[in-house]
Amino acid sequence: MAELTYREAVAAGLAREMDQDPTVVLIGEDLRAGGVFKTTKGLFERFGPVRVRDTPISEQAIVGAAMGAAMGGLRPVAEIMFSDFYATCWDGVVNEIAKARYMSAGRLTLPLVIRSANGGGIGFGAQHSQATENWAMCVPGLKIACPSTPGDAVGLLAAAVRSDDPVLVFEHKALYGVRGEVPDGDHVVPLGRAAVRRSGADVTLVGLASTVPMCLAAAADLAAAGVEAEVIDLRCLVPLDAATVLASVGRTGRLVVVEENPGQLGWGAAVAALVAEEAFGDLRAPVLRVSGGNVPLPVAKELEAEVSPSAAKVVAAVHRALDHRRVAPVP
Amino acid sequence: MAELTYREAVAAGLAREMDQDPTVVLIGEDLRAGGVFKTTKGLFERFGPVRVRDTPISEQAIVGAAMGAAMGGLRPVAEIMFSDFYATCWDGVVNEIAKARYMSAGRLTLPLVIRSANGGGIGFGAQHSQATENWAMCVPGLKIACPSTPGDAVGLLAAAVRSDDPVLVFEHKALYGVRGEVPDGDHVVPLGRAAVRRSGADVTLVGLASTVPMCLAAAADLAAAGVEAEVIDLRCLVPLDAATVLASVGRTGRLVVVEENPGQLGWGAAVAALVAEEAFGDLRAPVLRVSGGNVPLPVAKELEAEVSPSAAKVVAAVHRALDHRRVAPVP
Amino acid sequence: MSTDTSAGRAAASGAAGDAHPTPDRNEGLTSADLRDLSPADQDLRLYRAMAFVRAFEERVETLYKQGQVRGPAHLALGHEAVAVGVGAALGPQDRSIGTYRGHHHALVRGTPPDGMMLELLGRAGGVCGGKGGSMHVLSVEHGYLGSHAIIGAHLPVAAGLGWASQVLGDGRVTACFFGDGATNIGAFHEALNLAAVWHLPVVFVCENNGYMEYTPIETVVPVTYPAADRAAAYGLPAITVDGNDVSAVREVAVAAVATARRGEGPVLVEARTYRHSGHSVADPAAYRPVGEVEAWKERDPLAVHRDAALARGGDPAAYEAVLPQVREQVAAIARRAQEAPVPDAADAWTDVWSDGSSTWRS
Amino acid sequence: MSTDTSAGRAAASGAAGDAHPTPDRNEGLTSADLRDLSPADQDLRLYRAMAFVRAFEERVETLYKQGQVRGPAHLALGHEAVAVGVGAALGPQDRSIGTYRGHHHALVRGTPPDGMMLELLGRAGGVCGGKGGSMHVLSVEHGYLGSHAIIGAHLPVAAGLGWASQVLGDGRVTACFFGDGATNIGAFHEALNLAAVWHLPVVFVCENNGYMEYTPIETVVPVTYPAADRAAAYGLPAITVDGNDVSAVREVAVAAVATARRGEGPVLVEARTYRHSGHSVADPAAYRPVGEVEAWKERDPLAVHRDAALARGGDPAAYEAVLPQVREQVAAIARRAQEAPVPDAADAWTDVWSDGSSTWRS
Ligand SMILES: Cc1ncc(C[n+]2csc(CCOP(=O)(O)OP(=O)(O)O)c2C)c(N)n1
Ligand SMILES: Cc1ncc(C[n+]2csc(CCOP(=O)(O)OP(=O)(O)O)c2C)c(N)n1
Ligand SMILES: [Mg+2]
Ligand SMILES: [Mg+2]
Repeated sequence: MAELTYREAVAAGLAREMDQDPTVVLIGEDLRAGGVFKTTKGLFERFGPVRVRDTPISEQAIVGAAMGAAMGGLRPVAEIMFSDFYATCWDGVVNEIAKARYMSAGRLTLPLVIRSANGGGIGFGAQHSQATENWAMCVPGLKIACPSTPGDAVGLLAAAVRSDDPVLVFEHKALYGVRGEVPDGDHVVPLGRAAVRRSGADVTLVGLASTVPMCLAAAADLAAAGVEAEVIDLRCLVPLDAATVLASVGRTGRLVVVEENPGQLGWGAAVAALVAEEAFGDLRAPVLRVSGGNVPLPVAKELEAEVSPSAAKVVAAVHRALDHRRVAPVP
Repeated sequence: MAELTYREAVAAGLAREMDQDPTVVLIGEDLRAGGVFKTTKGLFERFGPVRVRDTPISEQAIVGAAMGAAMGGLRPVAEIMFSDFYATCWDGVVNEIAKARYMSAGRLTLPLVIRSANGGGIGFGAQHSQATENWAMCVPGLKIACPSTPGDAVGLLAAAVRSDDPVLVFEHKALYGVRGEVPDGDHVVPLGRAAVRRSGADVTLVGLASTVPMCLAAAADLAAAGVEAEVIDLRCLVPLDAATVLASVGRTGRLVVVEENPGQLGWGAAVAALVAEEAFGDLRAPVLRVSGGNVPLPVAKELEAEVSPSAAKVVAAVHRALDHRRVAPVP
Repeated sequence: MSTDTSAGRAAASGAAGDAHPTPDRNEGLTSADLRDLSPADQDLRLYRAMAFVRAFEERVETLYKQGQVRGPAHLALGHEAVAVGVGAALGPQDRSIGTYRGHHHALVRGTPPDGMMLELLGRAGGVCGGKGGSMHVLSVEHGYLGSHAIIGAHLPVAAGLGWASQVLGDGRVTACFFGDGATNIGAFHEALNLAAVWHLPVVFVCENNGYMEYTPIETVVPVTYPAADRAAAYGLPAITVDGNDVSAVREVAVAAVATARRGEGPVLVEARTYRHSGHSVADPAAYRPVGEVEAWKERDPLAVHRDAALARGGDPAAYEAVLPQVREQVAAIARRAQEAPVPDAADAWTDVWSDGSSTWRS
Repeated sequence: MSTDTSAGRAAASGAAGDAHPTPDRNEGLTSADLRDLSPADQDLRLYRAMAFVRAFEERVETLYKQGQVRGPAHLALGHEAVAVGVGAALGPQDRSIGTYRGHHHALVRGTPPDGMMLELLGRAGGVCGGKGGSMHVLSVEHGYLGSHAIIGAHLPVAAGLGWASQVLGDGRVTACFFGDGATNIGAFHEALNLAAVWHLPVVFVCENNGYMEYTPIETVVPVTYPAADRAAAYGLPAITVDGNDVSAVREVAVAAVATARRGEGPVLVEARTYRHSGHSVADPAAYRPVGEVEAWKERDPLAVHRDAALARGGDPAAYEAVLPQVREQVAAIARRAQEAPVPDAADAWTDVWSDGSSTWRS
């Protein structure tokens, strides 16, 4: 068991996959220098210029080249520096990569990963802070992994690299400095399996990446008030571990979904809608969502905090859910 | 009252706005020739090359130029030929246009419209058939209008062109041939107001663009079986007329949302989640969704039909909703 | 690197096969097919390949007009010499990739025409299982990695194929076809630049037919040659060729492929040609100036080559026989396709993921 | 076309104002400010403008290192001559637009430095109300239409500004600044192409500082001049200039602006310069070869210009006085900003829509 920061875990995870499989190659901007988030630190020195490839600023070329390389026999791991920049190469991601296997009736296989720094909270402003995993979830054909811990940063990355499907890994930029245990050995976290980070009988909290520590902080606060929250870390949006969420709601009867995505159409809406449909009979209170505000992200600290989810907002939502006394309408 | 096809209505609506305001200009590919969907037919002849401007194939230039022109004193209406192609210029749309006003604390105003042919049903395949209004709904700062009739094609377009906010108008390509009444005079349909297309007490159907006729067909079928469905045409996703939907569900207690978007994250999830939260006490059955399949759209007729919403699927969902007898859990 | 059938992690990756398993190349051609032929036989073989494309596309046009083709269809009538001339310069292991106007490129590589026709008619057994249609035909075994329908998107993909070949040292070259209109989109710039900086083994071929849909290309580019006049921006020489002369295209392509294969980086070739019909079959193409089509038909690539071949002593009777023969062949293909069943609706739910499913949640 | 204050539909559109309402141009300069000055006074004015940028950026660097700046900050230390040289060629009605490295461009146009400092420190009253930060400063009244933080995105916007001027016949020219790294992204290509085909009045200025973040530009472009060597692809002449010599930049810019204003289409200028600090203040820039910074500092744009001005007979004492003076000015600005209150949290919910709200549903 090593203790690493999330950013070190990414670099360690990449190194391990590159060690195990010579067809794993990296492509992106400033990788050689270790990347702007230092998530590829040391990899150029270790694996050399053929396998760690710096590109010009041309995200369309990056994702297109990753796609072609995957068709041509490599397992590329591409980096889109900030997930906001997916917008500059979205065509390659959603119209080509997500659809190639299907349109070819399975004749094309794209074993590729795209990694990106996602999310807000550190004042990078509207064009460098978005949580864009909802964009990807809009389009079938992409697997979506969002690690919340250094251990998952390694484990989900391993699963992503070894998968024969295209996987988008959203690393959270506000988590890069967080330290945590990374299991030794060939640690792999299968795609599509949620983690129950804390058990509790009163309410289910569902989080992803940065909102998982937020849910855990809220759960700690709530426990002090005698409320036991179950905290589920979804880990992946596609495949979605709906079963774990539904089972938990079956026990607690209450759900608060906590997402950084803007509420008007975030992944939380998908989870809420799914639970409201399939666990309808279990619900003792409306499904509540704590979401990012429906505004671009501002820079000033007080403004960014105002529109972002927080443990305090989760606690408040839980209290609203607990206060609800369901009155069954006349059938 | 003129009877026009939806495609003629678009051209007529554009002509009217251009007549009224000399700063309204058009930009896009093949507009001069009338556009590939004939939605700009006759406009070049009528308004000339300065106001109807053909571009190279460069969608980034199109949306960027529209943004700059809006900042510079024009009211541009840009065309992105197929809404799938938004992916090639998504950065300009979501990172620039959607955010400019906010990031500038209101100092920049972008009175612009982007029109696009959206949706499936006619065998254009995975890269030319997507319903991409969910992409836009993921990003705050864009208004989203989706006309379902020739009258709305004129009326919503008028509201969009006259709005000082950026508006994305999703025209549905399978509706272009549909005929309908267009009111005479200065017909404007305000953004953010849903239309109740049919009243009914048993279940609420919420549709948008192509799924509105689908809901109406289902309602007709259901009426024959004695079930009265209320059909709401959302018309806009942003602003969303949640009040009309909530009021209807308050009466019917049952909701089926019908969308072309893939179910894994379509606008239907947003509506379902919102109703499940805010009308929880009114619901006599789970909120059901009839969505596009979570696959890229295939071309062959039988395959495309299999994964697309249909009146028959709506009818089936309504029956599931009606069959549900809510068992209230122990509070 | 890997084959489609072998096991293991690398196996599933991509498209390639170290050897293409006994491909049915009857309708296509590669440099290997021509190598042992006399010059006269090469001429005839090139003609046959062009004629097959011509017959195929004529048949698709007819079927489309009869309402039998699902979705749009963009024909290569008039473009035959580009596909065949470049195809003749590629080896069986090489790869190519193209646009929605890609039947010719698919056929030239040897993609089974039966499978293509089934695909176009939306019948079971199509090369894309009914999921791709006319705009997305491909044959991975034959090295045709697909038609792509969004302008510019496949140019970076071609760069990636070249990158894989460079890393793996597999000696393959990738040919990437695109239209004059595609030279104005960002992806063109990014792909050419990356390929040039990295010296990737890719031959970029612009099929300049003078139009982007309904718009004359000269009205939307500030240079004379939409592709060649951009070459210098990537440190590449400007190369243009008569795209209606298959021998000229072949000669340029042979040199380009050799350059790329030697590791000297990409080559950008602009071939001037013309489409004989509308942008898609639905387009009557009324925007063309009077006489333009006729003038270009005077330089029909089939006629140009036949005349040249005959002038070199080719056998007129042999040339006479070709078109009727391939038309009959294609008629039979069409008949078989029209009699084929439609796909099973349940197939719509397969092939999203590598496990064959489309399951996105538990 | 419209002003920010007048009523009616056109009023709300865009950014422009027919007249900039008595702008506070103390810290900036335009061609109008220089017109009536003697050559010697022009020299001094150019120096003062560069010195003000220098002082501002030095102060931001200090504040950032003290943890007082929210978000990243990309400084223009070393780039001063480009901003001032081009700014001196623009009239008060003209427009400019730039990148996240844009403090210099904002200041030169006359953007209030107090408002900028408030913005950088996240205090109430910032030019973006705390919603933009360092990477998005702007002043619509002064014709600086903003810093844009995604590479390439603002080049098509500049084309659009030019298009508006062309349609409205307002005689304005737009200057668009971007880095060497931006020349490889698709939006660059699309914007240049559109501007060239449409003959738009835009001057595109590449500030080539030799690096895209941590990567030397020559490792990722296949040509010598990342911008100028691409000009021919758009039918434009290749123009390069010493970006550390404000007089040279000004001369080239005056000609470029005149060309654009005459309706002869866009101009692409590549100015070679160097950034004295890291990519952003957080970057120690250890990737630079030993001696490189020092060599470039020998050609510090302030020193280059001062020396030239003195050689032309400028008054040494006047030049001596400038930097201390502007540093004091900026120190006062910083002090005022540090004492300012933070924004009201509720302001986060305004300014999404033109009605001032962020209401997205009923
Ligand atoms: C990004 C994008 N924009 C627009 C289109 C619509 N479109 C399809 S074909 C075409 C014209 C392409 O012209 P060209 O590249 O010259 O190829 P050609 O059809 O002449 O072979 C256009 C604009 C598209 N498919 N993709
Ligand atoms: C599309 C996009 N890709 C990557 C980045 C990250 N990034 C910010 S600045 C920069 C380097 C830009 O270099 P250059 O254009 O030379 O400008 P400079 O910073 O040197 O002024 C990069 C890669 C970005 N902002 N946008
Ligand atoms: Mg063409
Ligand atoms: Mg630079």
